[in-house]
Amino acid sequence: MTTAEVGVVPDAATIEQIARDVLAEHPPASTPITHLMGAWYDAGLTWVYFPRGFGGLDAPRSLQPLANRLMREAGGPEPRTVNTIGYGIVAGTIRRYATPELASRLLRPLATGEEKWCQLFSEPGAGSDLAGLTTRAVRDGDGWRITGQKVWNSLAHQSRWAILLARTDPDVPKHKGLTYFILDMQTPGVTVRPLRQLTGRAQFNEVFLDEVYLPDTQRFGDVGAGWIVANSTLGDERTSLGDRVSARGSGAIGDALALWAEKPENHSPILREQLTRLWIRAEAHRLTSDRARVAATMGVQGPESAITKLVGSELTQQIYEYCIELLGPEGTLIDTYSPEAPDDESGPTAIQRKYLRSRATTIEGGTSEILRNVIGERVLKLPQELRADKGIPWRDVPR
Amino acid sequence: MTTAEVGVVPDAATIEQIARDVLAEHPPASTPITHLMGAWYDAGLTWVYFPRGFGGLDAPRSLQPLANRLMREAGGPEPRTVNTIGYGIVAGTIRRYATPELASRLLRPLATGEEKWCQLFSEPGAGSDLAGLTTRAVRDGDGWRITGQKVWNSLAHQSRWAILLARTDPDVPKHKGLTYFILDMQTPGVTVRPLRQLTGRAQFNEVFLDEVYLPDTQRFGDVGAGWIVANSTLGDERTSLGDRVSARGSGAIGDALALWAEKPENHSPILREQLTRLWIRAEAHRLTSDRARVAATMGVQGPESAITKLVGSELTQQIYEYCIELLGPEGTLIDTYSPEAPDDESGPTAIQRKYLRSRATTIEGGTSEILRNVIGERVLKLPQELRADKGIPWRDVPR
Amino acid sequence: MTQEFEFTEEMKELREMVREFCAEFSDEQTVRQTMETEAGYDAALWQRFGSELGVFGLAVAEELGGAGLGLVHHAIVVEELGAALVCGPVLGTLCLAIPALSALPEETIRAEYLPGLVSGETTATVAIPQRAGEYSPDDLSVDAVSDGEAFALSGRLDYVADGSTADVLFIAARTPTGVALFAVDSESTGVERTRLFTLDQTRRQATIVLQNAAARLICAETETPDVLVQTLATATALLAASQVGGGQRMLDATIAHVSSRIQFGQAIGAFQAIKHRCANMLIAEEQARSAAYHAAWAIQDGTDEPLIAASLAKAVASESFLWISRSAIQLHGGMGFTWEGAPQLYLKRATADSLTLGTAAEHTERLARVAIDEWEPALV
Amino acid sequence: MTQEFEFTEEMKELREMVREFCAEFSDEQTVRQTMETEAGYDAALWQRFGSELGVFGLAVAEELGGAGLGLVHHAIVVEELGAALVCGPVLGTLCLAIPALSALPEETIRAEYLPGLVSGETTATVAIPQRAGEYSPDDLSVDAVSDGEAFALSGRLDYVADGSTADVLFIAARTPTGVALFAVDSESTGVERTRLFTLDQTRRQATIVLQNAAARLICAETETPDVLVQTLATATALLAASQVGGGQRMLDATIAHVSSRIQFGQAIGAFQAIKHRCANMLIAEEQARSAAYHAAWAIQDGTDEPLIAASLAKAVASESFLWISRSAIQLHGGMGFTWEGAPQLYLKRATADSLTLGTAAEHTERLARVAIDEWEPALV
Repeated sequence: MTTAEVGVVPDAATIEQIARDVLAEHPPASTPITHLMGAWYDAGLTWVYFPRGFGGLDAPRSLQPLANRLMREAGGPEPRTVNTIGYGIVAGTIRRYATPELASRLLRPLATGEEKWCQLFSEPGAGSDLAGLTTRAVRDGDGWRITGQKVWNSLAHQSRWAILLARTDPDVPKHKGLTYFILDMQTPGVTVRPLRQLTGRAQFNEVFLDEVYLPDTQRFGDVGAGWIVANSTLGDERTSLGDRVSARGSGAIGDALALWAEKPENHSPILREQLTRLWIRAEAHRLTSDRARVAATMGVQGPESAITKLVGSELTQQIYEYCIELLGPEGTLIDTYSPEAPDDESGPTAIQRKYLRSRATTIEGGTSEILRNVIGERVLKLPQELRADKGIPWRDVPR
Repeated sequence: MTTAEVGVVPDAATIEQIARDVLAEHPPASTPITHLMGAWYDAGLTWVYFPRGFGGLDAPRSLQPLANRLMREAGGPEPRTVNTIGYGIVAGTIRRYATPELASRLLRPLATGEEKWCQLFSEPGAGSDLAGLTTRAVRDGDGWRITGQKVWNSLAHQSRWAILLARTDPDVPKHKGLTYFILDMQTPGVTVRPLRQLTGRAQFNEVFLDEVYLPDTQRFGDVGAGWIVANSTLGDERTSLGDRVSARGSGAIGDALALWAEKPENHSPILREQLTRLWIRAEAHRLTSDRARVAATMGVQGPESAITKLVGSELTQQIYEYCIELLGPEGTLIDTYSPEAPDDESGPTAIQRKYLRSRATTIEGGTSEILRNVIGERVLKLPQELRADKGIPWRDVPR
Repeated sequence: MTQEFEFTEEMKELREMVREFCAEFSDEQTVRQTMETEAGYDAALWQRFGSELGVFGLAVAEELGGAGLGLVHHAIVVEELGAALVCGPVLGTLCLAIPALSALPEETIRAEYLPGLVSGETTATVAIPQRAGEYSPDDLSVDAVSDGEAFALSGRLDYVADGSTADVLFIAARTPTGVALFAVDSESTGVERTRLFTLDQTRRQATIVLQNAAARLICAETETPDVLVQTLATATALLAASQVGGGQRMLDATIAHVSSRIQFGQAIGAFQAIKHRCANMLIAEEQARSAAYHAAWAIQDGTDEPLIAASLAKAVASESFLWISRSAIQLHGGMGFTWEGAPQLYLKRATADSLTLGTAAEHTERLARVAIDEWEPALV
Repeated sequence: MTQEFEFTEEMKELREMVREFCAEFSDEQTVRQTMETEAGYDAALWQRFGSELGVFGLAVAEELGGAGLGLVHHAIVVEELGAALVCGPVLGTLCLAIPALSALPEETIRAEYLPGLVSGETTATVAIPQRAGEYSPDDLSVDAVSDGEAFALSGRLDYVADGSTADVLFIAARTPTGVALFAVDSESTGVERTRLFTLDQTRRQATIVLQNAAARLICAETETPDVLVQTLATATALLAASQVGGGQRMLDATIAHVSSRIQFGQAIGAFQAIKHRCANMLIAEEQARSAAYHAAWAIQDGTDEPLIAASLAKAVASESFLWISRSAIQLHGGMGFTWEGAPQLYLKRATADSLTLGTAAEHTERLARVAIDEWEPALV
């Protein structure tokens, strides 16, 4: 089996050779996924830019898409699907903030999907204003006692681990009193309740934390530095999106085009024009995402990447709004609202289901309103608006 | 000649009879307009709801449209056109704030158009934030010395009189330090300069005030009460709009429909749909204005009247944007940008001219941004946003 | 009669009365329970609306159990039922059947069916061949056969509003000489009704298959097309009023939410992004209200072309209600996306309404034909 | 060659160089003075761009006086000239004539005209029969007559870009066997040029009437349609790049204004209504930039259908530039409505650009045909 020489930065050819070896030895079609991903991890292909022994090869980050592509081409999974939050958000933070011992304990089962991860950040009273969160962490010997309520926690019911933001100091301004922890979801005092959405499904959860104990070794970063750690986490989430360019006519606009082709009896000049306008916007968005991707590979973080989520989410909504109108009376039907039904968007009323689900895209992961603020203030450098909570101890902020 | 019996509130029949008498004696076709409007004033028909001797008959306000209609039907002028700002904004303020002597000096030449009026409110540094204006009025014996610069003063070069807002006390919060005056534009120290707009024309002016003296008798309302007086003035402006219902297909959308009919060679399904959508919006807006008018006659000031300006101005812009697209290459031409050319929107490139002029509609008389704030805070009663200048002496507000 | 947009005190009291009744007997919790039942509505409550409150016959002549007040009054009732998402045959009985029966030429037929519908004791629906909200005899899917005495209908009807619970089905069918309107008892043999699972659980539909179902002729071929065209225009205007009601409710709920939801140390309604969107919601609602009531007044008093007024109402009200309910979800944030939140119920209603009796795009196309293609400049 | 969207350091330096040259020699005051002159541009400055700066031939082969770098480089130049509203035959010479000549089959013809255009010593324009931005031989309005040796053209051409100042007119005309392309000296007898008064004073047009004007055949009937189609696609893509330049300039100016304009005690850019509109302006600009440069790269490297890429670029860039320049006026407030303010110059340019080589609606219709009507689901 090929290995990368220690001390030499692996190049594309090396990565490719290692990957082909792993895939040959563990044919994706016949290998259990945890074995496959374990071998992949052990070979350093999960995150080629991570250190050796931690799922990486100290290779340039730009070679990761190559590894992912080889896995896909061999019929293996898109790595993110194995452990969405683990790959998308947590792994980078573990690398940066965990001790080597803890990192080696956590990363392999994260990579194989054996230990899934969830995120305990948002709260009922802290949505857009995440830094205003109320969940308290109080010192208790060598550890902490956590009490509070979290919400919008996808996969919490399936997860072994969570990343958690809690308030350790209410007497300083809100951003400064937060600390970042990881939480074993099997700890006593953790209660997970499914949260039913307008789709009828319960894709998310509420998580109640009642005097939950965790050791101080599960703290990431300094006490009071939680906001900084969380932002590095969220930064990973954003940059991890840009690996692939979608093809013309794929994604939501592909659904609309397919529906248009399926329903010639519903065609009208107005609907044809609307579809064309959506197609134009989808193309402009696709090209802008591609431009952001190229800029990122050249080391330039342009404004393009900051607007991708905003534009994409609003466009997706509008495309499914269009699809519903194109469906006509058929759009008034749904197969079921049962919470027990599979949480996907397939079935005879898949379009209606996607339409309903799309309402969340402009809320989750930062509302469109917040994103426009971010673009205005961080990209365009416009002056900040007045804030009632600026510089005030969290304790004194109206809530 | 019919007269209204003193002490009896005139009814519609009385108004009609008086009006017919005046019009019979002063046939609009052959009577100089100042004579006609003078007789109309003397008969109490200019503002039937004003006191007798001041152009009115102590009649209900709801009878004014009747008088205006009779004048129109006889071929006389729409009263507002005689002295736009005088009728639309000033007359009601004179009635409320001037002494009887001053009112009788001012109202008749205002009504006949012999003395035109203009408004000196806005300043280069005080547009949306009108109450932040800088023009100072300083006590000088029995009067005041005014120094400052005003802008967006339509008709200033033709006006004998102006209404004027100036700051008399910089040491209190901005709204509280303003005082309302009337100014004889022939006073030394007043300089009027035309301000060229993007249309090439100079419909507005800048007015420079250099130590201009005015007697204290030309103050309206208390010192420091200027904002309240100005708001009653602006209130008049708003309610004076609602006398007439426009017909379906009139106004800007009428221009678009006419252009559509004139240019069959430029028709396309997309342009046809866009025109229909604009037509639908114009209809909904027309009906909403009509509903507001009916509500107003029934004594209900609904939200309908507050949104008329906002919706109308944005729609007008979009209609002329559409017209330009419908014109095609012809839309790239203009007859002239000469400032000497007549200030109207006629001529071979009238549509282009209206298109350019329409850019001001969402700025003048309150920007769309300000109007949405007004609707949000005053109609929907949403909480006020934080303001940097709230409760702070004007002198200390950043500028 | 009132002039257009002259909402009298008595109309306001009517609105208040219906609203309070809904608040008491059909609050959100009741709606949620009712919409999960098999029938999808509470027949007893429906009857109380008709008999106790007495608001189903305001546009019906007094001698037929109504109040003879006109369509605007009826629209106010439908608007308030829409605002409260009252489960029941609003569309089938109030928007379609009562206007259709009122338009029938034969007094005896009217007298037979209307009193029961007005009192709420019976419910009905009307199946009109239509496409894009327009009467379309080409889309007729039911045939009537006569043995010289009785008629029997056969065919299939899709998306019939309230079709699985209506007592009487009024069905347009093809006869040898044209299109006529028939009444069919929904319980009779040859009538097979299948409840559909609807996106909006508060407004039900069914597929109905007829196989030689006994039918009674209630309107002859000569008059039926006019009756159906008129019924569609009236139902479209009424549906627009219902959309106006839903939009107002979501606007109110959103204002309440953003005024109390605190983030960054202040109520989020203080932020311009939220405030201006709320202003735009109000504007959309006001445009819809004007268009919907213009249609009601125009049909009532004959002051405008009914088809233009109805299409205008539906085009504007559909877009407004959809946009307002989508905005309500957005401005409620995560909570707006939950099953427990009220906005989802209205989004689903708005979606279903927008697809019923012609979409906004379809009515826009229709207006393009009647208002743009045929527009003649006035001679001024 | 670069992969799509790979903007190299050398491209950035080119952009900076052109921008600085424009800032120094074609600042707003210069533009305002020049646009009021009879010719509408400064021939000496134009020549400096061509010869001193040497940026007119970046897409022209080296042996013809160019740099052979490809269309993306040329688009960067056109973008910057658009950003500065440089007066001169950008459309006629840079967008139309140089691409048209570069596409000609005959080397000797190319060699005769291109060096002069590239150096800026001569200017030209191309009159292509088009409708809605598409090559349209049905709209041909010029006939070519041959006496067996020389050709003479007669006909009328409307809205010819830079038509009153171009030295050479390249004109498509009908011959007995098809459509061919001719060169006409603009000073020759039989050529009557009338300057039009343009909404955008920085971009001139003329009406040209030809009466037996002596013409030289430069492209035969067999090749001319292809050349014209390709020229139109390239010119459309380049015009989109120019729109991107104008939009960026107005975005920058607006950001500067709202960051310094104080009302209510703070810079107005702090208010969400202003801030979010600026964010939307940025988004619009970024979409336009992506679409315009995709077109330049696609035409340069053959990676996408040129007509689709060009129409997409023009549809997006037209709407973006119009919306951005209108927003700039709005956010500049009253000052944005003055003659002295910069935004009006860009509004007029945006308006003129949007109506040139096909409007957004026209390109949308074209995309409906090629991208929607002919769309086939991919087999995945």
